[in-house]
Amino acid sequence: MIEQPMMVKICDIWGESPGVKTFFFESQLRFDPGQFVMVWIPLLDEKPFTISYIQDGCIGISVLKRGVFTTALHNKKTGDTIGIRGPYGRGFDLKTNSDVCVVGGGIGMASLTTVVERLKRVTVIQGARTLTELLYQKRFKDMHVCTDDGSAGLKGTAVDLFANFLVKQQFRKVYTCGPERMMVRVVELCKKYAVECEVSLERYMKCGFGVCGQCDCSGKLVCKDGPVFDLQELDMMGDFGKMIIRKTGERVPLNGSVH
Amino acid sequence: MIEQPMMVKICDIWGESPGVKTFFFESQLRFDPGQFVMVWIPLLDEKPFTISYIQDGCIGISVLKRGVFTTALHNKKTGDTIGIRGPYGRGFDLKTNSDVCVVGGGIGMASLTTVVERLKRVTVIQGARTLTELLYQKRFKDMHVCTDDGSAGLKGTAVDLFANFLVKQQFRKVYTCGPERMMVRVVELCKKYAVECEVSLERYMKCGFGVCGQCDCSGKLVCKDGPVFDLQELDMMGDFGKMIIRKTGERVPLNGSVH
Amino acid sequence: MSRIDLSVNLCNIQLTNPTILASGILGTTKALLKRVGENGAGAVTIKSISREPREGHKNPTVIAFEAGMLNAVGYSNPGVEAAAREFANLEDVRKPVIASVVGTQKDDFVRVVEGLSALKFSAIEIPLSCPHTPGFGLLAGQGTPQATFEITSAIRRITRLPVFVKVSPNIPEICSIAKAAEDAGADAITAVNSMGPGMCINIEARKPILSFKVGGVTGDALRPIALRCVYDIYKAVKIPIIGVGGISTGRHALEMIMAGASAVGIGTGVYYRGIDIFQKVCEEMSQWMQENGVNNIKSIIGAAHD
Amino acid sequence: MSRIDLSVNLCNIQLTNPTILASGILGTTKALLKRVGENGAGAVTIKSISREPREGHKNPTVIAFEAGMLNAVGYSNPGVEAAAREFANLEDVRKPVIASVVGTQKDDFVRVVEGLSALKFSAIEIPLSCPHTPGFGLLAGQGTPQATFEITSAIRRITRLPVFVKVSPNIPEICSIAKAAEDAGADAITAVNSMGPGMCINIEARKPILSFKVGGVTGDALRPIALRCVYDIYKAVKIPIIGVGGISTGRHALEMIMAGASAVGIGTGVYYRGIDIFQKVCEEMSQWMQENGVNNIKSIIGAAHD
Ligand SMILES: Cc1cc2nc3c(=O)[nH]c(=O)nc-3n(C[C@H](O)[C@H](O)[C@H](O)COP(=O)(O)OP(=O)(O)OC[C@H]3O[C@@H](n4cnc5c(N)ncnc54)[C@H](O)[C@@H]3O)c2cc1C
Ligand SMILES: Cc1cc2nc3c(=O)[nH]c(=O)nc-3n(C[C@H](O)[C@H](O)[C@H](O)COP(=O)(O)OP(=O)(O)OC[C@H]3O[C@@H](n4cnc5c(N)ncnc54)[C@H](O)[C@@H]3O)c2cc1C
Ligand SMILES: Cc1cc2nc3c(=O)[nH]c(=O)nc-3n(C[C@H](O)[C@H](O)[C@H](O)COP(=O)(O)O)c2cc1C
Ligand SMILES: Cc1cc2nc3c(=O)[nH]c(=O)nc-3n(C[C@H](O)[C@H](O)[C@H](O)COP(=O)(O)O)c2cc1C
Ligand code: FES
Ligand code: FES
Repeated sequence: MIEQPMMVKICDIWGESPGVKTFFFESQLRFDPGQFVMVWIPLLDEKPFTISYIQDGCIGISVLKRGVFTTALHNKKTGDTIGIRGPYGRGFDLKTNSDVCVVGGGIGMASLTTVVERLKRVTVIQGARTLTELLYQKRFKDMHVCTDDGSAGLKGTAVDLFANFLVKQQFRKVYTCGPERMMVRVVELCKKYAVECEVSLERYMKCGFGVCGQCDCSGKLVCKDGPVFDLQELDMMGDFGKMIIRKTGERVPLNGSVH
Repeated sequence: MIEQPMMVKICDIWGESPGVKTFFFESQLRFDPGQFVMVWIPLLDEKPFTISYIQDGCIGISVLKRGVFTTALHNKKTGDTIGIRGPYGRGFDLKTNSDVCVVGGGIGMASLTTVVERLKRVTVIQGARTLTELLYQKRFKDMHVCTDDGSAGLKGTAVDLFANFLVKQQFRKVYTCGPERMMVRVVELCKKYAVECEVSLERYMKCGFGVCGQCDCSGKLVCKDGPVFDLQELDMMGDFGKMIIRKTGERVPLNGSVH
Repeated sequence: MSRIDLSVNLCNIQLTNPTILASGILGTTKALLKRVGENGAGAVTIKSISREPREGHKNPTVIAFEAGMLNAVGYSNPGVEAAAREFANLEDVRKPVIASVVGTQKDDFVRVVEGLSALKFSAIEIPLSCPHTPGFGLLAGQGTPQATFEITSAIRRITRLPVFVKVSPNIPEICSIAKAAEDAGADAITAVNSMGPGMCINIEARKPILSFKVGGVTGDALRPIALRCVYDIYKAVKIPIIGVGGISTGRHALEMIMAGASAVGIGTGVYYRGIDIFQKVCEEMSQWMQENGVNNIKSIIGAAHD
Repeated sequence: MSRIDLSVNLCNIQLTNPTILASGILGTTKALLKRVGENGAGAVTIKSISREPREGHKNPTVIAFEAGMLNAVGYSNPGVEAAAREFANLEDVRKPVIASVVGTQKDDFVRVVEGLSALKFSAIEIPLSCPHTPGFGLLAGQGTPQATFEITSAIRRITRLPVFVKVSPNIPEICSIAKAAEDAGADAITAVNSMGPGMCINIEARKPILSFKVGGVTGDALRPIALRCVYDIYKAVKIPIIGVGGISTGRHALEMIMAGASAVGIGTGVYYRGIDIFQKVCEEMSQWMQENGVNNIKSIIGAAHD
């Protein structure tokens, strides 16, 4: 772990969808699937992003253009530099390493890519709003997809598709990341079918290393205890799916997604 | 090396001579022969002393009662505590590990004891003012001694006795510690007979770890580069045998001994 | 093995041990306070609350360096109304909870203290000493003896809870600040807040790292300074001192207590050793006390003074 | 590989590189200054000299702690007469040598500067900022803008050598001190002296470790504070700054230069990395410059300012 942001040069940029770009940079840091970095744009801001590509000496983050910061990131060119510090957080527990299912919603899929690459016999489910927003289609050939508008795969949500699978197939474990409302329902289904499950949460972050208390979720620190939590932990986290903490520190009801 | 003084309990005290006591204390620190510790008496002062006994989990320093500090040390009882920090300095190079001679004068003998115990076929020469001031007589049975007043061994100085040996015996190396004037003459003899030699110097010290510059001897730091120096180094040290540095930092001529 | 007594009575607040979570670290929610209590803290302090909500400075707001941390969070907090909701039913925390209150005007402090008055806080701490938030603390002139006296007096008048005044290590005349607080009726001095401010620059970016450029220095770097402040304040005032600054081991805590602290705050230590640092520090203190024949922590408060 | 130029011109003193031995470290004899020069320092500073000889404080005078060192040497020095003997024939050192001059009265400074005037010093540095020697620096009120102005002016009148005024990181109004020095004709600001003071207590002995109890804090702990001071002073004055405090790597030196320093002092770094730290820091700077396409160190002075 590095303590201060280290400037890295963007060596490649891939468009994953109209709204998502992946930025690659050289780095000797070692990451576990599910861990994240704090990305710094000097004079602007610093925000957390999951590592979505772990390669030899090179890592990538996939960024959905959403607000000021991600727009600034999207404007970066190959050869530009950004600051990163990390790896932070506790990633996915991959001991159950085969016959698993990953359920990704939107940009949440970025956290699950490295899980897919580490495991065997993985059923990959991805939900998006529409065909063009589907991510990593070349990377994972046999993904099961669904879209809100039916433009690709099942018309419906990732939860619907996942529910379909559960009735016909037995998984040893489920990994999920996406809008929190979606994950709440994935968790409900997993409990119903008695399948182990791990969930990657998102909260507004400041320090990233367990000091400031900004990323609290019912006494758990998403940056350090998480971002990945299992069912037992989630059971004790009353705020999961219900409350988030604003930049001011105010605990407010979650509306639809963290965003 | 420890950075701050560590309080250790005096577990044994031996009288080595009317003026010299050895204080033993438990310590897991590892010392090389010739290295020293800074000994702290809270609210009083802190001064350097060579380790004269290196045993398993227990070390000893032999202290000549001289001024305020050493008198305070001599008043300590078994069970009392003192602070030590170290080990400091570069000790003797014991690669030449047999057929050597050690030449000790007065309390300087304390630095040489651990050398004697590490090497084979060592000729030990000790000079003192008088019989009662001879040190470590039980520890080293076949020492060659001399006294200024002839009350034991040869009447004369350690240098005289050493000179006698040089004409009849060939040494691979000489280790010496004692009054600086004595060491100057030992060095001269070693050069004349083309014998390797290492000398342990004394200078007033403050930090003990090479920062304050108090212990300078011609650009060498006695606390860190020394206290042990070899002939090649001494050749470059014009102040050896000539100049010392007072507590004020004033460089003044050496009078007889450092003390 | 004789029983080691770590309990202290701080202004009539009973603490099972002298470790206290410092303000601004993990103190955002009741759930986190509870967790810190379960991890061994004798008491906990909430992140400072102001009258209105504040977003604080932009990220980066907290960074580590070789000798500690730099932070310029900028008092992000939900404001007193939302805080009053968050910290309702404080008995859930099961350890004494200290409210930290900040303001730009004397009046703000009063309003916040009033706004929290229905809650079960055990004490009110007022940091007049933040070095990096415009409008607050040192940057608002609150670090003078006169301002300290005025703000403390105003709060003294409206609460019966113990009032702790938190002072800055930057101020050469720290003892006169502590005395001003004592004269105004403060019940304890919290010494110290973060130091500096300081700066770290990323040389590739050629820019200060913190978005506010400068931030308060905490952790190891601060410890000897904090220790000296506590040592000096102990001689200057009669009220107890909560020693804060760079404590991350039992030895550090004992140093602070011997310098004159009745209790010790821990902040950056959470970064060095995790949330269970409170437990670890208590165990280390107990073990040392056992080995050195000290049964009661209270007996060594100020022991380093002649 | 393009040639990296580390040379700087500091008040018309030509330095082969920007590293300078800080005052009080190894600066007791000409022989040691020479050795430090041979180990790569661009210039060296002698240990501060007062009018009369001083024994300084008793041992312990210097101790290390996790984040740096504490020292209360107490200006031990042989006095100006003996110093004039020691530092005769300074050309032997073969690097520019800076004289450090201290006094309790304005008059003392003048006498010492006069006493050294026949020698080949390249500059006079006056530390008005020692935090732990009664009669000197902060403890003698020399850290105010007015005292700074008066002492600096007095020295300005009697020497044509560049005058460096060394300031304390403790003083909130550091920029007004620097400005006072500039107004009085100082040629450069040396920022900073040691911080605090701080204290370390040995808990078994139950006593402060330093014989003077408190001492100035240096090393890693000081770096972010020193860096902020230099950053602020750079905006306040036009004369060059020698940045000192916690520098032990090439990165640290570059941070300080980007904050606005034209040269960097190194003291505690000698403890961390040995006498050849000067060489090491220069090599690290050169390598970084090589990798980052910076040929001339002068081009990045103050680069962290917008
Ligand atoms: C552990 C973790 C991993 C993440 N991984 C990715 C990723 O791989 N790809 C990706 O595109 N996004 C990821 N995010 C979300 C990403 O940090 C936000 O999308 C980004 O901060 C939005 O910044 P903005 O200025 O563009 O948008 P804004 O307009 O500032 O914010 C848009 C929304 O993003 C959320 N957000 C903003 N800042 C943060 C923050 N510091 N922490 C958490 N949420 C924030 C807010 O809820 C806000 O409503 C991750 C978040 C977390 C906590
Ligand atoms: C590396 C080293 C190893 C030493 N090992 C031993 C040892 O094993 N046994 C022993 O008895 N003595 C040893 N000494 C000397 C010992 O430090 C002094 O005898 C002691 O400091 C005297 O203190 P005092 O207050 O009793 O006498 P003082 O009256 O203060 O001094 C008597 C004389 O001792 C010298 N002295 C005082 N303080 C120091 C100091 N800090 N460093 C160097 N010299 C000093 C002075 O030249 C003075 O003239 C060693 C010294 C050094 C440098
Ligand atoms: C990230 C961070 C945030 C802080 N926020 C506050 C705050 O809101 N109010 C306050 O009084 N002190 C605040 N402080 C100061 C701490 O309470 C404490 O005084 C300081 O960190 C020194 O202790 P430490 O070295 O144990 O961290 C903060 C410190 C840190 C590191
Ligand atoms: C042991 C020691 C002695 C010092 N003596 C002096 C001194 O005599 N005069 C002075 O101006 N500064 C003195 N200083 C301060 C240094 O010159 C320097 O300003 C300070 O140590 C910060 O730099 P550093 O972190 O690189 O050590 C001393 C510092 C130390 C550690
Ligand atoms: S972001 Fe600071 S504790 Fe998680
Ligand atoms: S005693 Fe300080 S350098 Fe040797």
